Amino acid sequence: ADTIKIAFIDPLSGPFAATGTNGLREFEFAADTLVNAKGGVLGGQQFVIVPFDNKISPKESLVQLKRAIGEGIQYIAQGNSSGVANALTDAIKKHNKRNPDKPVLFLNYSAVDPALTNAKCNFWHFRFDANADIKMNALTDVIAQEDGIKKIYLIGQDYSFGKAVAAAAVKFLGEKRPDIEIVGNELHPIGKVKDFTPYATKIRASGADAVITGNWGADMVGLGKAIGDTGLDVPIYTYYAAKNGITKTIGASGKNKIRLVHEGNDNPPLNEEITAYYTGFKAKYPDMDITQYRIANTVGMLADAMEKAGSSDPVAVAKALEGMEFKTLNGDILTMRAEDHQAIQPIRISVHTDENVTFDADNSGFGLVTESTVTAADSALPSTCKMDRPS
Amino acid sequence: MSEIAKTATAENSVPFVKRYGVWIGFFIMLMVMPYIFSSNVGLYTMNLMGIFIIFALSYNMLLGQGGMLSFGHAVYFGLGGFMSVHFMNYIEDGSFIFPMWLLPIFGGLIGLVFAIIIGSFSTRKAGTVFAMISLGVGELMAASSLIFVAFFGGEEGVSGDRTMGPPLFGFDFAQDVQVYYLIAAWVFVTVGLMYLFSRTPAGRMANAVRDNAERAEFVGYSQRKVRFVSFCVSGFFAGIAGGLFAINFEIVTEENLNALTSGVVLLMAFIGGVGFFVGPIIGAVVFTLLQSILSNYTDIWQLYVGVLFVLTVMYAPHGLTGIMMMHTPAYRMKRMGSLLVPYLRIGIPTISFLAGVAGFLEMIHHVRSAPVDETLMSLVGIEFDTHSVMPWVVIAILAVVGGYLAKTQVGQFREAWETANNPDAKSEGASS
Amino acid sequence: MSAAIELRDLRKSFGPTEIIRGVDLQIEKGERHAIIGPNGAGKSTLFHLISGRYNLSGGAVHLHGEDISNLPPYEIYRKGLSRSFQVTNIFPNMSVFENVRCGLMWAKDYKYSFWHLVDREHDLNRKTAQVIEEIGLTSRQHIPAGVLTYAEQRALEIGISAAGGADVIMLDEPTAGMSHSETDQAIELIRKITDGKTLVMVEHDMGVVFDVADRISVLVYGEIIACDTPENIRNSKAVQEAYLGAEAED
Amino acid sequence: MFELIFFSLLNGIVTGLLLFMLASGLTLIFSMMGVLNFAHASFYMLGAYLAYTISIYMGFWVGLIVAPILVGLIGAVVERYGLRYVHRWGHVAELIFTFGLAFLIEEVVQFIWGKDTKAYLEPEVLQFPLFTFFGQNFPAYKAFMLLISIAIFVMLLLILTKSRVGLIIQAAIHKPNMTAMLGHNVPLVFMGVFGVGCALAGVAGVIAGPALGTFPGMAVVLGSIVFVIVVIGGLGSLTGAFVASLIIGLLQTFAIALDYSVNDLLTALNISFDADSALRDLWSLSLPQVAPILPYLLLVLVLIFRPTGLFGNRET
Amino acid sequence: MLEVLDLHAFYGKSHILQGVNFTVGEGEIVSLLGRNGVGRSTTIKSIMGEVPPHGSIKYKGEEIAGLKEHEIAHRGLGYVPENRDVFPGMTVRQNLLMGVKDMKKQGRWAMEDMFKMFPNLRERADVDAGVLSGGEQQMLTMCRTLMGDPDLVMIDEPTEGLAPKIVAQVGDLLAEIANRGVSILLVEQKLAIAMRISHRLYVMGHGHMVYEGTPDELKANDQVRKEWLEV
Ligand SMILES: Nc1ncnc2c1ncn2[C@@H]1O[C@H](COP(=O)(O)OP(=O)(O)OP(=O)(O)O)[C@@H](O)[C@H]1O
Ligand SMILES: Nc1ncnc2c1ncn2[C@@H]1O[C@H](COP(=O)(O)OP(=O)(O)OP(=O)(O)O)[C@@H](O)[C@H]1O
Ligand SMILES: CC(C)C[C@H](N)C(=O)O
Ligand SMILES: [Mg+2]
Ligand SMILES: [Mg+2]
Repeated sequence: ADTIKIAFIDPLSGPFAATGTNGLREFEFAADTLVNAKGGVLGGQQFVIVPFDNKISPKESLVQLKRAIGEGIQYIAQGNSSGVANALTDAIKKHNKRNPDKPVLFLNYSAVDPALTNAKCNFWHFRFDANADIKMNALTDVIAQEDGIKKIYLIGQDYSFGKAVAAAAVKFLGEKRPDIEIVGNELHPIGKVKDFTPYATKIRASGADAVITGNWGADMVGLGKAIGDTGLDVPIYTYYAAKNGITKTIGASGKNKIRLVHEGNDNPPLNEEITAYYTGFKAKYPDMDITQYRIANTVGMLADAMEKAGSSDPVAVAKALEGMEFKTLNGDILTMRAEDHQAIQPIRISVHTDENVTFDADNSGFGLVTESTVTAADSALPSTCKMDRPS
Repeated sequence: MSEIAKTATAENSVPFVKRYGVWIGFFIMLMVMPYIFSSNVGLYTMNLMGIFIIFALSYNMLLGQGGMLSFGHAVYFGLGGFMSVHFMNYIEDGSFIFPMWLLPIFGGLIGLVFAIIIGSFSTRKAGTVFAMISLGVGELMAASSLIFVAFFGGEEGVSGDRTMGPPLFGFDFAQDVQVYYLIAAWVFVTVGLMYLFSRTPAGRMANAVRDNAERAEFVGYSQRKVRFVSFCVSGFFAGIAGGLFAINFEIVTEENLNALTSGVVLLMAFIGGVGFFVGPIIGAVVFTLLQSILSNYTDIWQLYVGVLFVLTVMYAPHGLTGIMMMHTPAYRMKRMGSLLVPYLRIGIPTISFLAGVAGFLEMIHHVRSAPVDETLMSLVGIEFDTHSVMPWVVIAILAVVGGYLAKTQVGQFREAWETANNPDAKSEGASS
Repeated sequence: MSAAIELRDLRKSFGPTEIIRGVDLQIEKGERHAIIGPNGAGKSTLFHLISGRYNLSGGAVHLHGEDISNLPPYEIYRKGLSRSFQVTNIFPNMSVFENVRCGLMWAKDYKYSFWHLVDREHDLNRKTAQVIEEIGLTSRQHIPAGVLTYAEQRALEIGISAAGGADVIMLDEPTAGMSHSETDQAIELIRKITDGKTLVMVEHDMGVVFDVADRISVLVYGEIIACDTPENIRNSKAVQEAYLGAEAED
Repeated sequence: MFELIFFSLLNGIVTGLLLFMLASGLTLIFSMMGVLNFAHASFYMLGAYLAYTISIYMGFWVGLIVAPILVGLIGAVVERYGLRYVHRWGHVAELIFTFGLAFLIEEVVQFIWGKDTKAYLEPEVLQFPLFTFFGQNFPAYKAFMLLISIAIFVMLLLILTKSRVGLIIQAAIHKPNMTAMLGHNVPLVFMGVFGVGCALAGVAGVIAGPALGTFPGMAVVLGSIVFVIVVIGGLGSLTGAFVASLIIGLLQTFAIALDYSVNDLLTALNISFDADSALRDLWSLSLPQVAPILPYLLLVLVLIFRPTGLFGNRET
Repeated sequence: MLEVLDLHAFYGKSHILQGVNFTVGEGEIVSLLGRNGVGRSTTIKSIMGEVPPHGSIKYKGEEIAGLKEHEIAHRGLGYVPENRDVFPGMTVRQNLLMGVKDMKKQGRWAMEDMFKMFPNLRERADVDAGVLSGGEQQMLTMCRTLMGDPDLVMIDEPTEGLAPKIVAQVGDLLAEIANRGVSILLVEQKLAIAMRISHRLYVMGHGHMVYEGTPDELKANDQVRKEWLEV
């Protein structure tokens, strides 16, 4: 039978290569185990993931997009960096307008700039991760209960996602804990800082008793390490401070200090199915972890949508995805909200620790243990999206 | 198009076709290319080539013709791009009515303006001082582009829509082919202009200043002014290339003016051959091909590209054009035929050697990065198990035997080469 | 009428050492003037000062009555003074033809033009060919200058300097390192090319000096100790002692 | 505030000295051989990775000694079988060669070690805060970095001023034949200098690896800053490189530490501006934001006003 | 001391030396005369290994053809090139130091000797050699080679571009060199000097020797002088 190709456009080289490569492996694994091994979709068509290296540059992504389209691919998966996603969603919108006979669909599995499902939303873009606002909402719920926190320092990468995190933090903290003083709100260049010590010194000197950061990749490794070195002993609330070498680097110095908001759940495992999935991946890639649980949802939901639409035509599939409900491996129910194409799902806050860890990260003994969960319904936030749909 | 050959044609008795033949051929080639490579990838690659051809040629005005080693040429390219994309957006807003196809002019102009500003102090000296100022200015601009979000759009850059201008002969530039013709037209015109520039007094003196700046001052030319003129013209053309980039990709980002882009253009010009007018054109073509095609076939293509660069610098100091030009004496003496067999004798084992090495690398890479239980891999359509001995043996034989045979052939090849190029050798060289 | 070149109390120091110590000299229009002196006397330095390669430490240089002190070399060239170098100074990677043409371009008023095509400027090319003919390099005109033999390079050096038709031509040791027959040719060339112009030259080859010069200045330790006709210089005791030494009879 | 200044000063010095370790090797190579070694930072990266692998089996200290030697040997091999060959095609060719080499090394490193960050850690004995001041720790490892850099500076200074190597190389760059005919083994000297230069980069890598992270981008992140230092300091001047390293180190730390912005200045001067104007980015510019461009600004200014660099005495 | 047998050398394809034979004895001054371009400089260069030699070159009984330049220099052969190859960016003193091969050994010549012979150099000792006058550079080149304490120096046209008075000085220097037991192989244009100081002379034609004799013999031989030298 035929194959359905999905272009994976993400950094496979450069400072964020590790994140991208891991994502690629997870995509391949998800496609193989969740779709292909079960006989494919639409009567036996197999999913094939075709990697394209974008070096995390928006420009290079468009170059790769052109190539992917040139190869006849109609599904584009991307996640690393909202900067790239913003460029891609624009370009895909333009492409579909100019080539209505050969549209492509954008499966955003990780770029969480809220704008993508608000001001910039369009029919061709679907986001399977919770956006930065949703996550910050959950995170600040936790922070709000910590009475000891009086001063908070915000630090992030200088691009749309970093800015979104900062803005969300200011907004939600202002609503939930107006007494907390934001003693620093800093953005640093993404992927270019060689030494985070000056930042750590500054955080330390500001007297902050908690830090919030959306940093990821090498920028999280560096920040985590520098904060550890100064001996700063305060809780750090993060989006992506785990795996890809980060957990290993932070090690014991971050125990019970680092909290992370995500849509997935590592420990304790919730059921057999997810355990098998994790174990299967680990067996195949002993040096890697499931870093982005949503990838499984993306692949699974795409397959379901195709079955539902009875075709692999992107327009039909997109229409099928709108409003679709999907049961994830964790047993959660995920809904693709039709109005803005934002997946609504439970959000969890986990802590970095080495106790009660079944699935550790970086083979370090440390891992994420879930402390609290926000239900899908509670996590949903309103959207300002006004979407044009093809007739 | 080497210099010396050119002065020889100074007389105007040369027949029309001979004189303009190259240009006519170039024109025809530009016209028919999209019919030969009509796929999306083909068009995409050719568009990129066109942009890089202009960019690399403008760079060579500095390095090859003026002896100025710049590490910051992307500044003019990038600024040209940003300017053009802004104008593209003005056109889209309707606040400005202008044909899209002339947009690169704005790119050129801003390139020119910045070249005038920066050149006014950087061209005072050549050599390391110039190189380092260009590096500094380049990094400065790149870093500033992340800070001044209003103009540069920060990390995400600025995007636009090229289809919003008044159409030209029914071209609205929605399709890549139309953009191809736009780029081709610009390539034709700018390549012509840049070639002509090298034949003007300012262009000739740029050469002279490169060769011996002090002496130029004693025949009436201020070295600084000579460099400045080249620098400005070069900035202008780089800006045009940037404008075309903006039209083609509809996005311009910090990368367009950062050190990497500056490095790439340096590499293209050098690999092609800075000593020849056509060098950078060839460099741009080869580089683009490598970048867009090699990456289709292998994960570790960058490793190969790296090896290729290093080898080119080591063994072809005058670039690919230099290698081609090395054959002119033999060609003139009609002895190319006598080189065929020696080339085959050394070429086949060499290819086997390279195939062996590449195969080895690919297999190692596969073993290391593929999932644990996946031992099957396929190379050039052949599928095999990397955990069995056979493939490794095959690869080793290819590499070792090929390498050994190639080595034994070096002597005969050198000899054949000497005879083919030696004007005194009688025709016995041809028959052997 | 003012002199072609007039030096007034010219001085040059490098750090604490004064190399040129107050040189006064007048060279008339149309004169062939030679400067001789021991090694390190400052002859080349004097050339550099006049032609703008070095800045003056004191005094003034006048060209046809106009003060040209401390002007950059190209300005001085444009006012009609051209020079050659003791150490060959040509454009090594350009063809002989291009070398000479570069020497002509400014004089022919092309300046920094980027709207003329040199190959189309027949007048320019004809004049270039003519100069090359004069320096006897016609058969070598398409060869890169760097691969010429030493003597050919020296001839080219003179050719570039003289091509623009400057009224004052200064040659620094034009025949150094040449054999006798080459020297003879060089003298011939110098004669031809500087016909009707002012010539200033530095030479160690006394044969050449006495052959060509109308007047000779003797520079010793940065000072001119004599300036006279060849006859008188040859017979001057002071000059013999300071410069010609024991081998004067040779 | 005092805490901030105190620690920024320390951090600045540590960063500066680390940069110096890299710059010293580059000065050696750049000013002596005239080679703009774009691969210098790549040798630094190699140092870190090699030391990481060695440290797994034999511990940090063995790595500290062995890795730089290995890097130096690799450097010597590169000189012997690559650079020496390219040398005759001129400086631009050499530069492109090192350019390609930088690219190649990065690829090879990824090929061998993969793309993720390596857990290359400080040795146990140095994993303690040397002192705590205002509750902020100063890690002992940083003090160790400080010591090593200063030791290298002193050693190099001695070697360069007390030996003729510098002279010989300088002579050999322009006139290799003549130098050889005076009895100096030019190729050996070149190979040695390049090797030592690379070894110095290796040392920097070994030491910086645990502090700044060992990942494939570690060379790129340093980028051209090392060139900036060498040029600002003045070609051929070790002292210049030292001073320039410190300046750049301090400049960058303090720029990040001090949160002043144009806006503050304007407010202080009682000037207000339109928040929507195209120049709004200019008005809101803050010191931490411009921190990355300061070294380059300094470079351009220095070159305009003093083309020889701060301590240099020659231009090329 | 130096024995050259059937020496051939090539520039690319042109066969410049076509079988050169000659010897230089212990303490001897030997001159190599000939017209421009006959290959005298090339002879010296191929002895030094700068131009690849084909044939046999024995120095102190040992074959040196094919050795590296610096190895040849270390065996005690000194070379003064014709084109004033000073190191322009280095001071006069540094240039002289560059000549020294072994800092620990005290040879025949000290820096002081050089300065005594050429006071010009002393005066300019700390100036960059590149700015020296042509003549001064010539002196420097010669002194630099002597600093290496060679047993045989090969000097290529030492008087080129020198004022007549200095030429005489150079003549004296050559005599002094010979005095200290160093052999000299001299390439000269100026017949006068060569005639005055040489023990033996060779005249070179195109790529090989055409005449060998003492200065007096050459003086007497008008035919050779006419045919092979320019008078
Ligand atoms: N830039 C400089 N710095 C220091 N000293 C200099 C400089 N230029 C020249 N000199 C010195 O000035 C003196 C005169 O040099 P100049 O080249 O003028 O001599 P010259 O008369 O041309 O000698 P020659 O006949 O040997 O060429 C020399 O002693 C030289 O060392
Ligand atoms: N680098 C070179 N490449 C090609 N030919 C050369 C080179 N050097 C010298 N020649 C040629 O070799 C021949 C001998 O040169 P050589 O320098 O030995 O002559 P010479 O006897 O020393 O003359 P001169 O008086 O000019 O110094 C000449 O014809 C010269 O043109
Ligand atoms: C992969 C993720 C870390 C990307 C990030 N959430 C972004 O939106 O840019
Ligand atoms: Mg002189
Ligand atoms: Mg000679």
